[in-house]
Amino acid sequence: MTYSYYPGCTLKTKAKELDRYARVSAEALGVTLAEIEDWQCCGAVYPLALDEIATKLSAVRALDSAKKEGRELLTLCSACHHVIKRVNNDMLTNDDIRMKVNNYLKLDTDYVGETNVVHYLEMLRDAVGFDNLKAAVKNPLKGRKIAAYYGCLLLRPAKVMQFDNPENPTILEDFIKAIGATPVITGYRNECCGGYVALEDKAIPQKRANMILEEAVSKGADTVITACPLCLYNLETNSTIDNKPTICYFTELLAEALGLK
Amino acid sequence: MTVNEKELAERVIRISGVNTKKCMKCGKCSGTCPSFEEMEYHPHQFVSMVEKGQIKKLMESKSIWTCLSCFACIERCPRSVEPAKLIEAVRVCVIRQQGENHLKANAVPEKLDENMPQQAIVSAFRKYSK
Amino acid sequence: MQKIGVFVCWCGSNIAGTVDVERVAQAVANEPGVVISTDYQYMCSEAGQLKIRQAIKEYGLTGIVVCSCSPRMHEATFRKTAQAAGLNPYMVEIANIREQCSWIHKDKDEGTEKAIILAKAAIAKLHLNTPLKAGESAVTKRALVIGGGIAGIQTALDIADAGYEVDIVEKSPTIGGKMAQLDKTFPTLDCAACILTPKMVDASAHEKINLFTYSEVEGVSGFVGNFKVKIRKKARHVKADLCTGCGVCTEKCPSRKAPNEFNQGLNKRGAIYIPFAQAIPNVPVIDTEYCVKMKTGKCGLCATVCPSKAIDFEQQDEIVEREYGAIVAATGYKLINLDNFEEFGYAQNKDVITSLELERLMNAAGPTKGTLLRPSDNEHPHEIVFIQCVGSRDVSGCGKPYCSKICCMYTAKHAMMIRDKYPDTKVHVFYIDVRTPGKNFDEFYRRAVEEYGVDYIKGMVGKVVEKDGKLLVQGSDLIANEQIKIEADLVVLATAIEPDPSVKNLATMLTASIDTNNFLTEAHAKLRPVESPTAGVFLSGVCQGPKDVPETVAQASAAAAKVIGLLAKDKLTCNPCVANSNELLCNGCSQCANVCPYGAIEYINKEVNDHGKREVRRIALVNEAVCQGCGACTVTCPSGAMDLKGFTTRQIMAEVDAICK
Amino acid sequence: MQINENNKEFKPLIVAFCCNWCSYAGADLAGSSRLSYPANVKVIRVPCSCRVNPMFILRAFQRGADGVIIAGCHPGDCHYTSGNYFARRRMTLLFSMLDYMGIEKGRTRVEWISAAEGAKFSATMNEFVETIHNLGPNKKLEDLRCKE
Amino acid sequence: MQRISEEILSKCRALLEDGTADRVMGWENGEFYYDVTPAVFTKDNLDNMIYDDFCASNQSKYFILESKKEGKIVALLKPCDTYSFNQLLKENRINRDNVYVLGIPCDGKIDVQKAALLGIKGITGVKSVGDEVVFETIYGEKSCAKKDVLFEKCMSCKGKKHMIYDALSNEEQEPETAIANEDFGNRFAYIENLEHMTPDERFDFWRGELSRCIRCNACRNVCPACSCLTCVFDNPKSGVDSKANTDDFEENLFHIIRAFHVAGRCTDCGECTRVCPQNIPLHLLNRKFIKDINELYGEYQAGADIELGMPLTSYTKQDAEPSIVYERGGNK
Repeated sequence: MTYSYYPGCTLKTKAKELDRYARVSAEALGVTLAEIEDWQCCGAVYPLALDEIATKLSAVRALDSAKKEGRELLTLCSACHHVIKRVNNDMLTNDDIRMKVNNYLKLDTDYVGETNVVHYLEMLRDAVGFDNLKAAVKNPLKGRKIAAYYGCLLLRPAKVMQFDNPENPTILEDFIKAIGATPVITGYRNECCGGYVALEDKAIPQKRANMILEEAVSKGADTVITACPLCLYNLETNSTIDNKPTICYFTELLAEALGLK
Repeated sequence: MTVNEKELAERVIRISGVNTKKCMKCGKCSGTCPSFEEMEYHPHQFVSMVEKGQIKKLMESKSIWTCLSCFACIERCPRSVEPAKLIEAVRVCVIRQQGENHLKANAVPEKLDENMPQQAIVSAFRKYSK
Repeated sequence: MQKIGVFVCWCGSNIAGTVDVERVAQAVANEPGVVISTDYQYMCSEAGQLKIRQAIKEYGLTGIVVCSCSPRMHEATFRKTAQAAGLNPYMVEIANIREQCSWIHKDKDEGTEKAIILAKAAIAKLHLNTPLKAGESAVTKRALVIGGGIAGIQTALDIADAGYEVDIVEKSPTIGGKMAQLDKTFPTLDCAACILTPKMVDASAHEKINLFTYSEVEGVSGFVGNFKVKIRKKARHVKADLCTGCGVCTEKCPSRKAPNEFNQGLNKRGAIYIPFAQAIPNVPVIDTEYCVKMKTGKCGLCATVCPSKAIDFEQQDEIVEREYGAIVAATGYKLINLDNFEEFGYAQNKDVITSLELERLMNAAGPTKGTLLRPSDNEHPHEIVFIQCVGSRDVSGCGKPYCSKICCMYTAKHAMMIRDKYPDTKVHVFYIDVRTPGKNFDEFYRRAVEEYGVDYIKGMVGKVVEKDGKLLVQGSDLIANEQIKIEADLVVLATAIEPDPSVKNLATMLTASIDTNNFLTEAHAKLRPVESPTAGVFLSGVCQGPKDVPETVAQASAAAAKVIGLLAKDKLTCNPCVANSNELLCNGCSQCANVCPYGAIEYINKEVNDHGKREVRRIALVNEAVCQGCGACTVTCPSGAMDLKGFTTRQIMAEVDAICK
Repeated sequence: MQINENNKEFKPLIVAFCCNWCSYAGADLAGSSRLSYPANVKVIRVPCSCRVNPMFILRAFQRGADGVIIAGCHPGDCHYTSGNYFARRRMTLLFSMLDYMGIEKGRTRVEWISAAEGAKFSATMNEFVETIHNLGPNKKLEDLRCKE
Repeated sequence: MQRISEEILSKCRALLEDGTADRVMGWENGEFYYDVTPAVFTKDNLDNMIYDDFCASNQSKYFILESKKEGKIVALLKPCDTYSFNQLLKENRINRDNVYVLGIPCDGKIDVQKAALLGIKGITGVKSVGDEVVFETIYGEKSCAKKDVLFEKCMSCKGKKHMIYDALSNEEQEPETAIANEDFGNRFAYIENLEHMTPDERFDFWRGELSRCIRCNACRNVCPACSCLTCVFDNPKSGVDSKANTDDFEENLFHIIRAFHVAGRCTDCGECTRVCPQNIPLHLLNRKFIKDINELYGEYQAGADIELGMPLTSYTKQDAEPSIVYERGGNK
């Protein structure tokens, strides 16, 4: 199994662990991640305004690059996944955007949404299979009580993201079970952490992060996992509660369970 | 509504692609919004104010900078009105004005801390400036 | 050559305003075959009709053309007029010079010209008309009611009381339907069981009513007056004729794993069970999915304890074929699946329940014996939040676009009853609109607010989260322009209703149409609301659209009246505008049978006399009682053997020719 | 085809085959709602769109029609459950054949118009007349003997 | 020169002798060597039967009447004929009980007109040798590449497998599946060319072709799908009867309606074009419908089976709207 891989800028800097452990784990699971060449930053937010074209171009370049390789495009960072998946959907369904983007990019052949965008977790669930993952685990994380924090970007809008039930997702919980730990289900696992507002006003993410972590702790979680560097940052740096649980990327635990850490 | 505001309202509708007439005023968006308390005008008000053409008030409101773009109101809206798209459109109308970038580049360094990921900076730039 | 009379109607100024009626009458007066052409103010009036009748007699007319309003409006009227004067009613043609001419054109010259052409087209067609005689078919004096809820029961009782036999086919082991599960009914708060169970008993005791419970319709053929229906009687594994309904088997059954459907799965039942105490018939059924004996071969305790040896593990499904003159669909509804509304946490929290579950939790025969206890810990809830419109009025694709109609009223009922029984309990209702059109309905809702102090909040809930054993409900209060959070013990979702899924298959079998929401379509939204467009098929209850109990009963009786009207006839007159195969031209290729939606065409081997040459040929034969006259066969037939009476190929081409002249 | 002698204006002749249950009723509704469309549209009532034989369409062109439109119930709503589905296939193939033989594509059309769509009926007819007007008179399928 | 293989002849003889059948439908020599003609044989005249590269006609249609007669007839069917035969069975036109189908091989049939264009005239014998064909003529032996003298219909052969048979004259030769020849895939190429023309060019093309039609009805009479007892064009009560084309419109009408009547039933046997004395490529009309059906409703080969529904008597709820014609193919 080989995927075209789009790491994204945060994974090259602040979120190296997210990337590193994803790569070694994939290798151990027989999945090849071929990083696409010359990728550019996805823009980190999906431009909701219908007349934004320029901000969608880099995502289309990445998508087209995977199309040329004839492979699915694998993402890891929630923001990158969100942006690329939604831009791809625009290219598939919105005639106006498709025309303008192609007019601008002047690719050899028009890009019309052919590439399938897959998140690392979807790859684990659908291609590897959680049962196979469980069988590959060398170091089951027995006794660990882990709360999954999904955030917003992977789940919503569900019609486009098609990731999981947006209000009652199970993919991370199934992942937690597969690596031998016990999932702790929290009500705020799909509530926003405060997002990019952190740059403007730390008070909002602080309130949100505390609320999310307090619930996880109250339900007995010792660890909170996420797939998003911004979520991790807000939960870790901007929360102020005392008995903070361990907060890490899901790939770190994956690598740990596979005996690669 | 002045002519200028009417144009603005049309622009907001066009940029957002939202049909405000589909709103049945159930208030689920405002029941959902995680940033409700930080907002002067709440998501359901955005819909009715755009409908009424009161764009300037919205443009001047701090509400547009506190929307987290979490898409919860988009996800849960039973009428596919999706207020976050309106908030984004109003925000776009503001930052596309000359000299109205909400976030100025030279103001960034002081806001940074050592753990802040690129993603936060890039997305904030995208949200706050043109 | 036909002798044709042309009658141009003014329709007051409706036609005469933009069409020079006199000029129309003059213009066609010299068309071939036209012996009289005249105009009059209101042709459909008694005086106008008299004019026509007199002309028919005076001029010995063989056909008439009426230039008037749409044939959909008065074709039947003028056919009767013609018939009264001794003319075959199918020798009447209408030129639609009102809806399709005078009302849409402003220029009088243009309108008049067009009216003349339309009149000429009608004349050209009429030249090729032949007198048609409607066929007749017998009526089987028995009705089938599919679904044994309150709608089906009421329809069956009314038909049976009129003296006709009725069969009820019900797919579950007992009749009673959803109403049997309800605790009280609005707006009078009668106990549902108290008013329903006597009707159930009446139905089972009625000599004209035959119950097929635990049975399903498998196939329908035939046509109005003459349906043939296959019914599958599923194996109960209990011999109904021997069983006394003592219930020993249900008590002794060691399996207690099956969710109790009657209690919405809030508790468990045995593998052999009677759905509820007043079930009819009072005969248990074995749930083979849970029965230890059926699965492993070991157990058989029920057979051992049965005093009348009624248990039969070998029993097989049985297929019966019955004939009916009319069929009533009364298949009812179910609640929608709530997977798309997990922001309310139905799957994640036991104490988030549907309204139907609340009915069971408040019912004396329910799992809590009528004491309101919350499912998670059997504690009294002290603060309850109701959320209205869950899945209704939703066009996002997650729910249903329509209003489920019953939720506002039952939520008011629930809120009122809880406040009445447990005055210490706080009750909040989140609503978008409160819809109470109905006799004493708004008064009822206002009583809930004013007398019982139910807290109605104009707004919607965004999220429900479990927190320290409570449910944190976050919603909006639009009047206060606030976001509010309520720590509730119980959350009740007024869940949208949808047609029972069995209706889709049934609609196909009945060739009855369903709308985009799978509700059965009525023949006319206003004027024929209890008939399906398929002749002989009628609609009763929620299968046609959301409705409450009184409305359902009203519609059920209306459907019964329609059925009685049909069964009262000894013969049905068929539409004579049906397909007809020319046996000398028919190749016998069966293509027409392949496109016939009614199976009206059969093939026979028949000796034909083709210009003196006698031979046996395979030819198409149209069953005129079954054919509905669509004409699909006529175009499929390459040889032109198949034609449609009243709309023959030559008639239509004559119209084309006249219009294009 | 009618050529007005005074201004030589081309007034296309349109034959509309309308199914009795939906489109004919839709045409009636257009009338009772006073939604006008040009008088050169003439409606022929047929029980179902599936009654329309390709022969009728060719006949209309032969006798001087400039455009032919077939209107029926929306797919799924046929009064006879499946008639319009057969009509849809037949007309698709016939139109494709006419196109293949070089007849202008716009001269034939199928529309699904329900009994409730009076506005759609009127709008469709206005649009169709406009299309045919732009195409000009039917020359390719005419039969000169039938011309005045 | 032996004009029929021993296998076919002996099989037929055996069938007649053991009483399985009492007649054989085959070919006999006509006025000229290449001028073969369909004929019915009995035990007595079976020796007159021939079958060689000139026996091109699709005889399926004859069995509509032949199968209604007493006794059983042996049908000699080439692979492509079996499609037509099957289609007629599907339409209940042939009494299967009265026909014994003997599948006979075919390597493509020779169009004597094409041979004449190559200067090969006065033919007195023919023999295929691999890709070559050798003619004996009164001017001596001449040879050419077989593909240069094949009928149009053989250029796009559907394959050498028989769709239906009671026995085969040569079982070893019978392929497992119907493998169409290379050109079969290209059979729509000419139609695509036409589609890419402007409407006016297409119109002119068809006027050029159809204006030559003399309404001899050869196409209709040979067509196995066009087998109505009475054709609408012959029936005075149909309202469209006409014995001769009196103008352009009627030339078009006849061929459009004929193509439409056989749409979904035409097996693309190509007989219409083969028999047209005016050399009108009539198969381009029928094949256009086949192309449209394949593209819009899924690949369909009439006569490949006797169970499946036919394209014009079936539908799916998702079928394309007629407006698709405005969007696809053709010059806009």
